[in-house]
Amino acid sequence: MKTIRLQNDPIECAAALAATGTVEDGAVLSFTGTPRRDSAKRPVEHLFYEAYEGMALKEMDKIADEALAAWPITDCLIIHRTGRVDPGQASILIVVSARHRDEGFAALRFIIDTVKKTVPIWKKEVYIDGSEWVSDRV
Amino acid sequence: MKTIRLQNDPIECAAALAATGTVEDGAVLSFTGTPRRDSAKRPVEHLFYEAYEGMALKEMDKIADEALAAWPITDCLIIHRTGRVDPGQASILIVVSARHRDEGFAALRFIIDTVKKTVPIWKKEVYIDGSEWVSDRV
Amino acid sequence: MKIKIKACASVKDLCGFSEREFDLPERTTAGDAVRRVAQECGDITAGLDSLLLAVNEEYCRGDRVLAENDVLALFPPVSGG
Amino acid sequence: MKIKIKACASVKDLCGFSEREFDLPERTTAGDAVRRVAQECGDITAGLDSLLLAVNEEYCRGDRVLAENDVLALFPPVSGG
Repeated sequence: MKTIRLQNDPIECAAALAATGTVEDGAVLSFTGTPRRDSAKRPVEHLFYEAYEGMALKEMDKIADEALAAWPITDCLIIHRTGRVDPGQASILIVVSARHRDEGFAALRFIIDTVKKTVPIWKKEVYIDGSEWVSDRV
Repeated sequence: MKTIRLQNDPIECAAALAATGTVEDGAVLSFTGTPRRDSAKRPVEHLFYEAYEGMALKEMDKIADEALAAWPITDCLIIHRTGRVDPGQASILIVVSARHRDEGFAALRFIIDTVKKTVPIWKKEVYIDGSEWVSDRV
Repeated sequence: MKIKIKACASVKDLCGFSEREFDLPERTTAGDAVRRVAQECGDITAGLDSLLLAVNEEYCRGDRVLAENDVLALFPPVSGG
Repeated sequence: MKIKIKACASVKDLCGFSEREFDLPERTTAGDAVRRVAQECGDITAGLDSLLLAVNEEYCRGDRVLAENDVLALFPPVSGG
């Protein structure tokens, strides 16, 4: 099973977590990414996420398929926000369900690392007096 | 911050997850352990967890302190059930909140591995026609 | 041939468009198309360690030969998560 | 001297008690106490790869010398999580 979603609305982490995994599983692991308020040189008022939506969904789907093929995990959920995200809100939620925790840890790590490398989504930091794309800072 | 709890009641994973972490953090990771229905030779009807409560709380507290000292994590929650736990219900929930995911992954892994080694809690599998302590199977 | 070029995030800001149709010669490569956009819009890689390319929603390299109606996307290194 | 011995999980089943007071000679070790329990209750390590010991809620080894009013806990390898 897999669930892949891009959404403008806040992520209901609780509901998503509760819906992932089965009575056959031993371990459910989750990763919630939240933008940091002070990651830039000046205070971040909020974040804005732009996605190349069709391709982002395809890439997320590929990552889930790779994880499901590489480890005996039974369930995999990846939800990414688009649009405005306030500090403290989740920008991404990943949940994997596995019979054993080794597999769950490895799959979860693979998924978040790969999302950050290949999924065409960009983060813009919005300040009181301007904004800056995060990937511009090389 | 840390939260350490032993409880007979079902773990409210959603509420616990929502309560962990701050707007300053970048990554919240959770591990939910659920007893497997078919881990033994015969179908498990339910699990029963016995804790040496005072010592178990002390050991859980030590593990949280060690994790907070070893990695720059800001929040750590460990809740373990006692008494009857049905397959599919969480027997343990661990949540860590960290500025960076490397630290979060390392701390979460350390906590679950150490809990399984040192915290005096024992699992009994209850079948339709009997029961068996899991640690007896050497 | 008609090629649709899509620009994302900071590259969109530099290009001044998010999607535009270009009429390009047959056997144009993705790299040729980038140079054509740069001619019209100025340096679209300013401040980037690399420009990423995708054709029809799949990553590709600059030597990828384009075909009629392809959608070529130009974007900076991703920063989601 | 009075020592409280606590038995947990499968060891409790083998001992037939979960908590009992024993009157033991001064300078008795945790290991001596285990042997005393075994004399009264039979083999309390049956089926175990190891018996774990704790005094006053801290893990200890068999050579730990007990003191009046100590609580000695005997239990199998843990299996929580």
